Amino acid sequence: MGELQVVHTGQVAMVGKTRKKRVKRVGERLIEFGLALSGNISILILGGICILLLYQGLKAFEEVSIVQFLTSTRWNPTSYENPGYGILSMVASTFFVTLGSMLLIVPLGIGVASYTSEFAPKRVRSILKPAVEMLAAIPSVVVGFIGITVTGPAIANFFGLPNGLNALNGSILLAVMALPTAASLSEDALRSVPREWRLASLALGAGKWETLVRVTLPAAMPGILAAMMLAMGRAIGETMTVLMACGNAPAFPESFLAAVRPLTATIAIELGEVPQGTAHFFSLFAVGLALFIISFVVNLLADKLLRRKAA
Amino acid sequence: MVSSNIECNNLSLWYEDSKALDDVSMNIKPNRVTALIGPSGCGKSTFLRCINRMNDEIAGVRTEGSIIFEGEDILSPKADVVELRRRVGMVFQRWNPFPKSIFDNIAYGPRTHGMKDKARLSEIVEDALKKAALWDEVKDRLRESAFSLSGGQQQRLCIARALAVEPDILLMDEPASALDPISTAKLEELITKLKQRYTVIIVTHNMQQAARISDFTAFFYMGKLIEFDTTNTIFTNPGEERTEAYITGRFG
Amino acid sequence: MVSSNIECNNLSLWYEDSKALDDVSMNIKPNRVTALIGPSGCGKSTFLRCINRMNDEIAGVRTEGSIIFEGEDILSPKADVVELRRRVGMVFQRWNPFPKSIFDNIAYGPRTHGMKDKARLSEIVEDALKKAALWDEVKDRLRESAFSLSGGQQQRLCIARALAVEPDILLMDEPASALDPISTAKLEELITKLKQRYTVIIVTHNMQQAARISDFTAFFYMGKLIEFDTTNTIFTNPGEERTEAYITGRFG
Amino acid sequence: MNKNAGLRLKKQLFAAFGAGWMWGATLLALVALIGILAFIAYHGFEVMSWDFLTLPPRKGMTEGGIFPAIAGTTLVSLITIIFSVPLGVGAAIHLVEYASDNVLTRWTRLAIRNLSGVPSVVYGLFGLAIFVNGAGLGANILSSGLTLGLLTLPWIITASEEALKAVPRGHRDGALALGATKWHTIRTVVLPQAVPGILTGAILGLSRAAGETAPILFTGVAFFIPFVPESLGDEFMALPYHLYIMSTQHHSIEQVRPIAYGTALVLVGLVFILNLGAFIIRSRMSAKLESAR
Amino acid sequence: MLKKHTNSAYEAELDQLRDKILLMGGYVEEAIAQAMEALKDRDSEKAKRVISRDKLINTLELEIDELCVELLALRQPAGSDLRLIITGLKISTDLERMGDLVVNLCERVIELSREPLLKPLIDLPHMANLAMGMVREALDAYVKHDASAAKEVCERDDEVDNLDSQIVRELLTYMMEKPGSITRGLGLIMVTRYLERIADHATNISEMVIFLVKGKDVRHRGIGD
Amino acid sequence: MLKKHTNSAYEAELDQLRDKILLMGGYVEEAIAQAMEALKDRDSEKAKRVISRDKLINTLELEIDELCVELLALRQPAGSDLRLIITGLKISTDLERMGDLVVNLCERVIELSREPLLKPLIDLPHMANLAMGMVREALDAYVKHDASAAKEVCERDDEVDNLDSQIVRELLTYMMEKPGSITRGLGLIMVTRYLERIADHATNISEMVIFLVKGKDVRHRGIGD
Repeated sequence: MGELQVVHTGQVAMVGKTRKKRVKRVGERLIEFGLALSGNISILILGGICILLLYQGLKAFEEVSIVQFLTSTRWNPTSYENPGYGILSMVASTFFVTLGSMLLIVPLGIGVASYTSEFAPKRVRSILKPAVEMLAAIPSVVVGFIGITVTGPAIANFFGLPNGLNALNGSILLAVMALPTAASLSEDALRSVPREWRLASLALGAGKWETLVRVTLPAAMPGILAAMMLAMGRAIGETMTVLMACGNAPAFPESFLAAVRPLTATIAIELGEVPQGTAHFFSLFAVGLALFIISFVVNLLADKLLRRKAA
Repeated sequence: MVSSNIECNNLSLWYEDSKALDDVSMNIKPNRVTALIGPSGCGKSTFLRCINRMNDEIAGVRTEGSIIFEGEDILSPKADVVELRRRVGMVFQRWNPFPKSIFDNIAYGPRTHGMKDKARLSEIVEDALKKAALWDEVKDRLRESAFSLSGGQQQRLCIARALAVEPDILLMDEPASALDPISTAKLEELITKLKQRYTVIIVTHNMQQAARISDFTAFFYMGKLIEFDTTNTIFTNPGEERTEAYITGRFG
Repeated sequence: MVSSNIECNNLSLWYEDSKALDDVSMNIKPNRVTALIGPSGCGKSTFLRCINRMNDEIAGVRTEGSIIFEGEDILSPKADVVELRRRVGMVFQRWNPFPKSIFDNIAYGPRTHGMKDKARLSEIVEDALKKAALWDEVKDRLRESAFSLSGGQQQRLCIARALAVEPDILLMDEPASALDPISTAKLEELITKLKQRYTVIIVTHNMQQAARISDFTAFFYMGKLIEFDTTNTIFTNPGEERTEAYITGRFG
Repeated sequence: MNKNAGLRLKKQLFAAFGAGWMWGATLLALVALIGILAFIAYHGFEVMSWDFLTLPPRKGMTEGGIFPAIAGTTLVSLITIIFSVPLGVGAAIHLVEYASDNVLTRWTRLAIRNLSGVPSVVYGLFGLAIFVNGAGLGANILSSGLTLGLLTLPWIITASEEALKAVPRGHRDGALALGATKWHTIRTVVLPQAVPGILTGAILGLSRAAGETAPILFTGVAFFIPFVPESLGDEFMALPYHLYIMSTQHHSIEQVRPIAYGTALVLVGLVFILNLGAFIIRSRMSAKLESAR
Repeated sequence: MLKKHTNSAYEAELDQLRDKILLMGGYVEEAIAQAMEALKDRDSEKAKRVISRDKLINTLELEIDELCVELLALRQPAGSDLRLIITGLKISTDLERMGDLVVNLCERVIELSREPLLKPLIDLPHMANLAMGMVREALDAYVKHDASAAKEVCERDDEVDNLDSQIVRELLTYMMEKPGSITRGLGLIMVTRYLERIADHATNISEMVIFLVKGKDVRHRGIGD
Repeated sequence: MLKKHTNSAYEAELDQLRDKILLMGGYVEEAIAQAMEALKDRDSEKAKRVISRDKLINTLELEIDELCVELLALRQPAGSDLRLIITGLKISTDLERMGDLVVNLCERVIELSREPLLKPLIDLPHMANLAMGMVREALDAYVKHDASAAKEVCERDDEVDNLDSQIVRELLTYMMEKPGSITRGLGLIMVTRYLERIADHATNISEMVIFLVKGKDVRHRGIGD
């Protein structure tokens, strides 16, 4: 009898709760809908950026030939008689500066990552990791400022130049800016290599260094490559540093000691001053579009690499 | 065909300030399977890792006493750790093949020790896989990733990898604890076959497993070696009350 | 004091296109421990997760057949999953206490189901901890984090948490596979005691464990229920050759 | 034996070389960090004073303080966070907890990853076209804040996603198996554990937004405004832009250099404090996770 | 003495095994006593009752064996528990055989009860008492894990053997003197032999108890090594 | 027939168990045959040899028991393996008792060999052959897991029992007629009884074999239910 009663009251409670429960369920549906909406906003933004850059940028090609835009090295939109809209010099500058910085970032990044992840004692690591991240947090405008006040004059001194604002300066500063990204993500990649692999290698009689080179680094390689790609993306998209520290000369880069002006700097410096609706205005959007495409490709590649690692 | 005992004399070990092994002396017979059993934290894994000095990789570890193998104290600072680890292979709880091909996994050890001759490497790989009873299952796919194998196969691959450097001793740290009964049975069968050529020392949580595969069993408790005898004696007629209580399931 | 059978009729289940359960029919007795055994991937865990509809959380799962409990088909879309899960508790392989205090862990379930009365909650917590044989060990530290407990204690805490919502049935998915022999023995003793009040269904890889704690044993193989009988029969005189081969260790 | 010795020597040489390389790299990175911080601190402290922090610039910005820039940066960052955090966290919850693996979610994830790599100056272009011109908001705090909000959104989503994913699946299963609904589970079990991670992400996003220059160049930042903005529709001064002006655009750069140093120090200090906060939250969280193992 | 098992059901099953074996032993003792009374009183009814009660002993044998099989299959016993169970399996056989011997004895008693007793029974009851004592003490030793008590039981078997040959010799003399007493004499010889064999079984049990306690098999001493 | 064990050492140990039991059975058969020859030829030397060979049987019993304990302790046997081992434990006891009975028989043979035979032996050798056949077939059934063969052995026990009572009746008549033949008659009765008991043990073994194959205990049928 007692058992029956228990079951019975249980059922009564169930019925009594039902309406309240239903209200609760509707509330949950609403919340879920809201979450889904915010989830899809990022697609809207990416699509928006895409469409907008295309729309505004393509307007430029009503007046400027796309071939000239891509192949000419002459960028002189303000010239009244013969405006030049070629971005090749700037594209080359961007890659030149980026390449320079990558030459520094790759070995340094892997070195720092290897040390922090494999060799540093726990206490040292707990200081190193945030320190490297702090380096990443220094605003780009401050790094640019350092370029003007410290590294620029130093380069000028060393090479005997009138001023040190050139591609080399930009490369060094970009390396400072993007190194933390490269090091930190590479370290994540190294640390995600299972400890068991290291133990297995050590147990087979390999040394620590040998284990790093033959097991840990190869296993982490996709992640490290992705880290380098992302660091490169960051270097390509960096604006203020190159704007302030590269000398700002819209010419085809001839050497690391020449002043250059990458794509980002061009937009930053000119967009504020051009009248809206002109060919110059739209062509800056076209430059933005080019930049967007480049960074898109780089990110996609990094993404592919990370995917392959996951598989 | 090993012929030397592993003689462990008054071994004590500290992690920082806590004593993990307390005056352990035992004499491990060659070409036999010796099982180390005991509750969590009893020191059995720590003891195992002394034998190939894997404890060196942990900071703050200090040892006293000696482990004599072929006349040398392997715990002495003068001992050649690289050579020691070549002679003392190890297999871990969680199978850990490298993210390389089956072939490269097995060739890793010999290459580490300077082997470059390709034909010889192929022989070594084949031999190791045969000893680990895996050759028939993988001979047509040596270039495939080791991860394409099942869990039990990966564990046997790890054994083959350890065998490829021609060790005398094989240490196993709960090699079957993550395997299902079928893979476990195959692994156990392999282990009992391996003792023809190697001295096997295995840590296991599973008392029944120790009973099935080992010739000698050592019971550890709170860092001390309570009893060490033939497996048959330990499981039918142990000498110590604590051993009896443990193997019969009297945990208080 | 449960009084209803769990009747499973012609249950089949697909993950996407692969059939994981094939026409399983069994009748699980109340107030008994039923063990589900079989090799990896045989469907035993999948079957277990049907009973509290945890398979709902996996995309692409489709079922056929029915599971009748107290006259209702719990697989029907009309079934109230929340109420079902209140009545069918579950304990997982890896203990999973919430990062809350011991008290809040146990109170989580009752609070979820609308219990707010503090005095009543205290009673429920105490009662659940006593049922899970954990009260004496934790009564003075209910406000401490659940993570301060040992593995075995955390697992018993998870059982207490499940008991706090007053379920009729307890599902356990390899609850002892990550525990050492001593914690395992304590957990097994607890499980055999729990059957006085609950119907317990347990998945285990460890055949010996199934033998020790269960009243009935179901042997699954390749998604099919091969044999279901009293544990004594399954282990001394099984009716099917495949069962015999499995329990005696003949894995081909 | 001889060959063995040779092999060992070779290995030791390689190991020594490798150690040198790793040490060198790490040392270089540390020198860069400490060098920059020390340099700015050294020069910045020379102009640091209460007046510098609380007064507007005077005499063509060659004297006075930087208060309007501090206020502007603070306000803009606030808008940024108010806009991006709810949206980002919501998106992360949707992606981690609800979204099934279909084409739409795959595209969403791809979009987020790519958005986080889009150069900041392109966000500036987008903000200019959408908020300033398209929506007719004009160049002001609101437009800048929203633009920076878009910029930080993918960062916040990614950080929140990671924080949510770090919550063990067992905790969700545990709650669901007790009869909790999905949202109840998220609210009572998942989010409490993810909050520190989400907070860290938000703070780091804030610090990034505060330091960004390019996106606000065209969306509302002004060269010089001697007062604190009174509404969201006002133009504003910002610390990073002020530093940029002071170091490259001012008519007498050498004369205002001390002010530039001061501005840099304030900016770096602000970023440093935010990062420190994030670091503290995170280390507490990892200590808690450690004890859960 | 060892602690209790963590698994209380296991502990209870082992207790049950001990109890059943003691109970079975009790039945056997009782049967011997009753059979000897029946012999003394030439009470064939009583002897028949003893025979019919043998099925209790048989049932207990089955139950004990079943329990042992279950324990071996489900509990993976080791150490002294394992020896307890194996000893239980062996002891149940011995006790059952004792039961059968008592049945045989009773059959002789029924035959003998038709005629007067050949001679007053003095040595036979003494022998029966000895045998009963051996059974009781062997089982006590089993339950108490007492090897030295078991050893004592073994030693007392010689006494029984001596009594046996003495009685048989005596009876043979009787039979040769009086051919008419051959059947009865033969009957009594059989009874003696049954008692002697019961004592043998008690000795077997004691040897198993020594194995149980010491883990060493003491049967057939002197031949093993 | 089932597949082989994944664990080959286990498989080998079970084979060893079967072999040892067969060997022990062989020894017992041989001992019976030799003892009967000794009886027929009144060859006390042969009888002594049989007695001295009993220690082989005793040693085998110990070995078999030890092997069974080891298997139970180390292999956690289940199902038919478990029943095989338990059956082995029980069978070894039966075989050892048979060996002891043969020893007793030989002791009688030595006594009997001092005097001429009471009468020509016809039924006794027949009975011995029957008993030997039962032992052989029971063990065959054990090794082959053949329950129906085992059942046949059980049924043949009646035949032996009938022979036994017939021979005893005959001998009794003899003894009553010639008091001088009492000792020899008694000796022969004992021999008959020993053979009868050997057949009983063979029946026990067969019952265990049925348990081994079917998993059901057929001992004391009719009382269980």
